[in-house]
Amino acid sequence: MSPTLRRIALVLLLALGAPAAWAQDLAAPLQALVGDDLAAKGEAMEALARTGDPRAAAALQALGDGRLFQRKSDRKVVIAATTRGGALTDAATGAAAGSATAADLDEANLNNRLRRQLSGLLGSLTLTLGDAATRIAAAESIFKTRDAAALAPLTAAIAAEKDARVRRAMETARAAVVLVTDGAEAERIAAAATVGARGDRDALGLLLQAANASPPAVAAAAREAAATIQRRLVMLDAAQNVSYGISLGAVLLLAAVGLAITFGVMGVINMAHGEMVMLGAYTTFVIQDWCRTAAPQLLDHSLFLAIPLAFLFTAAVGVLLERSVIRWLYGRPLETLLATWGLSLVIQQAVRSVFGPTNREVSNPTWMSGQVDVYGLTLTWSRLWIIVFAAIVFVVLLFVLKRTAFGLQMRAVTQNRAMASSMGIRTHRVDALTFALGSGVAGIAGVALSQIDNVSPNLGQSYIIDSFMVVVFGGVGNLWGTLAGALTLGIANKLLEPMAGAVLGKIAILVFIILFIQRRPRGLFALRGRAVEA
Amino acid sequence: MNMKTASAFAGAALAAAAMIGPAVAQDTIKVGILHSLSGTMAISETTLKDVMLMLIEEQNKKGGLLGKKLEAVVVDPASNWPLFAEKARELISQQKVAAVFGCWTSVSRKSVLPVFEELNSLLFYPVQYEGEESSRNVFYTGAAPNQQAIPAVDYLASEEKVVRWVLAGTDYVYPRTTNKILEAYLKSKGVKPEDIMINYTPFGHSDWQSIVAEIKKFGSAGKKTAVVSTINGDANVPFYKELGNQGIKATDIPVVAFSVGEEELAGIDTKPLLGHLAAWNYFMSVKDPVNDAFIKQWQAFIKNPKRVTNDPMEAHYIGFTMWTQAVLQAGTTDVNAVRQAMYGQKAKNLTGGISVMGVNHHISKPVLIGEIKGDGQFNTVWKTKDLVPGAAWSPYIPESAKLTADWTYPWVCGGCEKPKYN
Amino acid sequence: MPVETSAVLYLDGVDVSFDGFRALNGLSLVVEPGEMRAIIGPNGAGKTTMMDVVTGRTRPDSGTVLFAGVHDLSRLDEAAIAELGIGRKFQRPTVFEMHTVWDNLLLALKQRRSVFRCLTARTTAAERARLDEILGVTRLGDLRGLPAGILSHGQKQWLEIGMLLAQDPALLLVDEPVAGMTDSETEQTAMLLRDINRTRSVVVVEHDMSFVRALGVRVTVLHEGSVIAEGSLDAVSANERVVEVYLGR
Amino acid sequence: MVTRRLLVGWTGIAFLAVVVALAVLVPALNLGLPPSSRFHVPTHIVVLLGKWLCYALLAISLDLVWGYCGILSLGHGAFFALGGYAMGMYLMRQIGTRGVYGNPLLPDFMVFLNWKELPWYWYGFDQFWFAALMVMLVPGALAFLFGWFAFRSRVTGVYLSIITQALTYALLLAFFRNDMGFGGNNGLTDFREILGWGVREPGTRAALFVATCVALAGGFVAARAMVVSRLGLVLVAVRDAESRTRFLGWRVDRFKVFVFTASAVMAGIAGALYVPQVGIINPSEFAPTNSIEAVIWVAVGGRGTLVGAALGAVLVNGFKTWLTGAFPEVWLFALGALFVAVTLFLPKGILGTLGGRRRRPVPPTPTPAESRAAAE
Repeated sequence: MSPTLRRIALVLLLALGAPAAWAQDLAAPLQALVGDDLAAKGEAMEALARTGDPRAAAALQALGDGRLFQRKSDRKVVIAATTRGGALTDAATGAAAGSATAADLDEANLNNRLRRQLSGLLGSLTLTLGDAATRIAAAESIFKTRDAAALAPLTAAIAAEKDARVRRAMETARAAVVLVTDGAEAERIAAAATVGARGDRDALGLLLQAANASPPAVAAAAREAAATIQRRLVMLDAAQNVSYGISLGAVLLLAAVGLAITFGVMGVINMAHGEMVMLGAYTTFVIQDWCRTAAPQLLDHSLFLAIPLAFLFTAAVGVLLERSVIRWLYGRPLETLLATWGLSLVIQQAVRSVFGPTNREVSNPTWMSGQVDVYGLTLTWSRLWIIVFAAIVFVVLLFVLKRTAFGLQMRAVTQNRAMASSMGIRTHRVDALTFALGSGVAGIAGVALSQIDNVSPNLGQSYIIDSFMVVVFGGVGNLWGTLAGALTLGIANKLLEPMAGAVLGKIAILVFIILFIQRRPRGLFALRGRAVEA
Repeated sequence: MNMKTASAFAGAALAAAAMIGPAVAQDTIKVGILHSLSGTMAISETTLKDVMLMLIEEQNKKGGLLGKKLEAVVVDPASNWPLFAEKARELISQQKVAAVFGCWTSVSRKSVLPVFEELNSLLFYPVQYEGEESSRNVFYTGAAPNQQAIPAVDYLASEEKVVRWVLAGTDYVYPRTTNKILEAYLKSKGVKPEDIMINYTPFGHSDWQSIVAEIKKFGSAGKKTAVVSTINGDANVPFYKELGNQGIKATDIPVVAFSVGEEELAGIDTKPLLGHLAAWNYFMSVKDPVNDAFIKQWQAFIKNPKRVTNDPMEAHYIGFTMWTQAVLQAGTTDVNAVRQAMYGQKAKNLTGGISVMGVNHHISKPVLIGEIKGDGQFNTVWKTKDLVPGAAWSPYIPESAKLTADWTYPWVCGGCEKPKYN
Repeated sequence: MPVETSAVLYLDGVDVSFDGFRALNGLSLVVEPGEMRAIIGPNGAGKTTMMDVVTGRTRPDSGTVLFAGVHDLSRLDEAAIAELGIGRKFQRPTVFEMHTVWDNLLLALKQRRSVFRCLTARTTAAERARLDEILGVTRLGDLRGLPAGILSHGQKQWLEIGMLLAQDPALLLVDEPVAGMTDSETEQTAMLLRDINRTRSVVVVEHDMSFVRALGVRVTVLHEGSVIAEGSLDAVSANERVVEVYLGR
Repeated sequence: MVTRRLLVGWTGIAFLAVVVALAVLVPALNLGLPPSSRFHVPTHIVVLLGKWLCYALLAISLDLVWGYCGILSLGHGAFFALGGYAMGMYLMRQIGTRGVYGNPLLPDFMVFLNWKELPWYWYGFDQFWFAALMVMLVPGALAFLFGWFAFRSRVTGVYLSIITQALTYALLLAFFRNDMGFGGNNGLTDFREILGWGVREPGTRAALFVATCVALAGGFVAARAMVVSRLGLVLVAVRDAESRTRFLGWRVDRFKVFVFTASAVMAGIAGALYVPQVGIINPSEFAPTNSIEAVIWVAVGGRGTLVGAALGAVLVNGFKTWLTGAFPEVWLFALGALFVAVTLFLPKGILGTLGGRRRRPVPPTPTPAESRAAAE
């Protein structure tokens, strides 16, 4: 494969210099791209790359992105605006070709081998084409494939490159190729340093590879560079684990904060809390489903629609439960446990009947996909947004409870019902609204959890125990306690996990909670005073 | 009051038992369906119940069996293992079913096994499992480890040049056994112990950040790395979501899964998972006229043109076909006669081959390896030339290597070192 | 902190604070054997907290709390303190509502309170006699078989006093014993307390000045967790500071 | 004399009569009559009843701590399961060389997970007496330890309930681990013999059923003896006014530890009888939902009545058995609705409501007048 590629690269270089003088018929190789024969597909990819035609480059790019389709109606090969369809371009002519949704299109498939081949082809092809981001991506893909054939175009591209960031990426990529290619030792040793400067796991992998299979001098340089990265990574690891812990803490906080209201403030041992979370997740599913068919352009922003609707829906369910069942049980917390347990069974089975028992698909919007590197820390966007979202929910809730008239009434009712009633507060209304608030918050937690977990009737069950642990650990009736509890348990869990494994880590956390409650029988943030003990 | 109490208790104890009134009608042949319709396993098992209802309906349209209509008896063991045993007993001794199609998890099978052996009835078990078992009363229509795990590893080693392996699984017997077999197999192929990482997580594990990061770390040692996943159903969605989010692409570190099929993928946005693999004996995307007809029939039956089919459904399809043929051949639903007729029974599978029931109660199946496509389907990238017979006992586990499962004369045994002759 | 004291109850420099709120502030109090002491003070003066400290419900942050000169109450829990011979009657009558009057008294009766003795315990003739006696004193004899939950408020107060007697304590702490009682009941209660005082020391916390006057004992006035005056009721009534505290500034 | 209490009471006598009748009639009708007879009790009914009666014993043990002492344990299933595991270990060792790998010492799951030798905590379980001791000792010791910590620290109310749940959840996770040496998710199964008799023989089943009846009756009498003794007075006092009880000089923590431990032992025995009849013990018995369900049986039957708890266990499980067979698709609706309905309309449970005329040690809901008095 290497000699071929080298030839292609050469051709490409030539082709890139001159305008596409030879207008070739792209139709045949394009048809092969959407066919079933994998071997033919590989050849067609190379043939297209050989043409150096910008249209071919566009088609290959689209193939890599999953935007290359065959229209079912007329078998025409088209490039769509997104992976789900949208505006179409005729791949052969570059002309606009209307628009379509995924249902009318057959996607061009790839397997891993072809995908790798394609990224190599694209890397060389787009090194000098496209904007800075594309060029960096091209350099990145060469860094990954480390194809010796890419060396020449890369060197040429570096010479022509003006953007410093792009050039750095290209130089690193070039160093990567040099490092693993037989050549002058000095050059390879320098390359090891360049790769080492990149400092991440990919660089480490490459260096270790070089350290295993190189002349001793090069290997030593690679090992040294690798050791530097490793030292850095050890420190990063701890920070990384803390960041995972915060993210898990945010999830726990979201799941538990609604319970902190229904259980913590109202004293209802709400076993149906998890089902409220689940209903919120299903609301997200319904809205995305609706978006997919009715308003595909909204799909990426459907979460913004889902959050208020999930809140309203689960709050409404909460009011329904409160008015029909729970209001008869105030002051009998243990009986609320039984009744809400029954309710949770009913809700679960109802969802199972309506939506079926299987997982439903809730997709991540593009702005929640992927990851971001912050000083070597890898943070995924979905987790980051969930942390932000949890923080917002918490602050808003705190505001509602502490600063609004409703919050005041709520606290008045929970502290002294008779007194509140005699002061003209409509306690029943406040009860219903409080429960609605707790349920609604659970619902929006469901929206967030739908992004990282199964949307199935069992969703709620997997969070209910953890939620209770968080609320109790933090101290019942105290939102700050819930926050502290969620973060403590999240971080502790993630710090223990690499040491003890997921299961033992979790057991250790549970034992810790049991022991902690012995020390502080009313949780982390308990009020010490006469009233509490009575 | 005292009398009330006494009668209440007596009533509860005796009458409640009698509530499950004895079955009488004998003009039908009853088929038991023992799949969880509620609880954690409902997510996977409900579909199998529906498939069985469809197959039975279909058979009845063809005139039933032995001149009688088939009658499906559905119960809900509710993902509760002792309840599985109770319901199995109820199906066999009260409903007098001719055979039972059911179970998903190993533990549910283990829980009903003594009941089936005691009451001598037949269970058709449709899920890939850890092997190391061959009961006279169970027909295993799912894959044994040699029909799934080993071919998948071979494929990765030869096609993707993988030399470093992560064996990640849920902590229960199927992943444990599979990984044990794979570890022995990989070592026999010269893989060094430090190139194998084994990781177990609890059921329903939902926070995969650390483990995916660890896999990433393990994969950045400069050698081509792959993940062999025996992660169980529910935990897969968050696992794959985390993989996608942390940017692990199939071109870097491919993941081959044994428990992820079309049903599981239907709950995920598969775009970030392009190219990750699964090894099964059936893919919905296989182009075959029998399969096309099956899919059409299924989607019509379930009244949802988007519903997918998967491997355990095919296993039930094959198992049910074989059972009906065996009943016809034996001319009776008598368990012993049907069992004898089952051996060597052939049935068309949905991927264009003909599966055969072995004397060890396992069937022969093709092994398919597929890459995940953007639409939640699999793209078959590799397939065994012939069907692979299922092996009850793995040669890679020393204790089981010496055991033979053969329920015909002279062996007559599910796991013996010497024939038993009776 | 060895302290030589003949006092049955000795508090010195006791501080208690709850989340920054100082409930007791250097409180010192001495009750001699056989004495009856009335403690008065406005709401929040620390009367109940003082009782909590003595009976082991609340641990003091600092200070000395001694019983009979030898037992450091700040180190003992409620049960141990009760076993030493300090009985407490709550402001709100707390009896075991589901138990009969008899069983309430039986539970209070001085006895070996170990788990295994309770499993096999039978009511002895002596115990029965003692309970009958208390039933007589508290005039609950006819109600012995009724669940305590259905007693009237005053009857519950008496039952609780009866339970105190059954405990046979050396020191009684009585918190507002006549709240909610009729005048005649109040009078009877005063008589009963004086009667009890013959053999035991008593500390009474009370709002009702006429009742305190009826008791005719030494009075301690608490305010913001400290003692501001001590002496006969007339003397403390004349105290400027007390007047100021009661009437507000 | 006012404090005179009957050891069992009329309800209890009725209950014991039923249990004795079951112990005699069920095996007799099962073994003595041919299957064709109208009065024949089929084996699966024997097994089913045996299972329910084990649950009934668990319910009684739970009622003892919850109904009489106010300790709502959401982790009682853990003691039940531990007793079950102790029995399961004995049954595993009895398999001997009849396992699939024929290892005389190691159970099958250990063989194929490459265990080379029996872990120390499996020693002794080949002896029935040892296993029987462990059935009581292990749950008892755990309860004692847990109670000693929790009750001394005065963990009460929902805090206690939640940490009992944490306890059973931690055990669930621990027993799921294959490395623990308890068979992981599959648990212990494939039993052959108990005391030399085949566990699948009708005679053994009948004997196990009788043993269950005896244990249930014994457990009931023991629990009853506790609640009518002076200890029972203290327990109810603790339930209704814990701190008042302390001010009388009772060491509340010791009483709680005692009753919690006794109850755990009883639950362990129930679990031990359950395992050979059901044929499997695995970690799902530790699931918090199981413990919550047990609480629901007690609530349905009537807490603080003992007999009611047993009745609730049998009724709810009977209901469940019937529904999962008759209405497999919708039975959860019915079960859920039952729980809601019982809490709303029968807050004292079935027996508590039936026996409403008599004094029950269940705190009455305060009347408005009382609440007002309390608020003042």
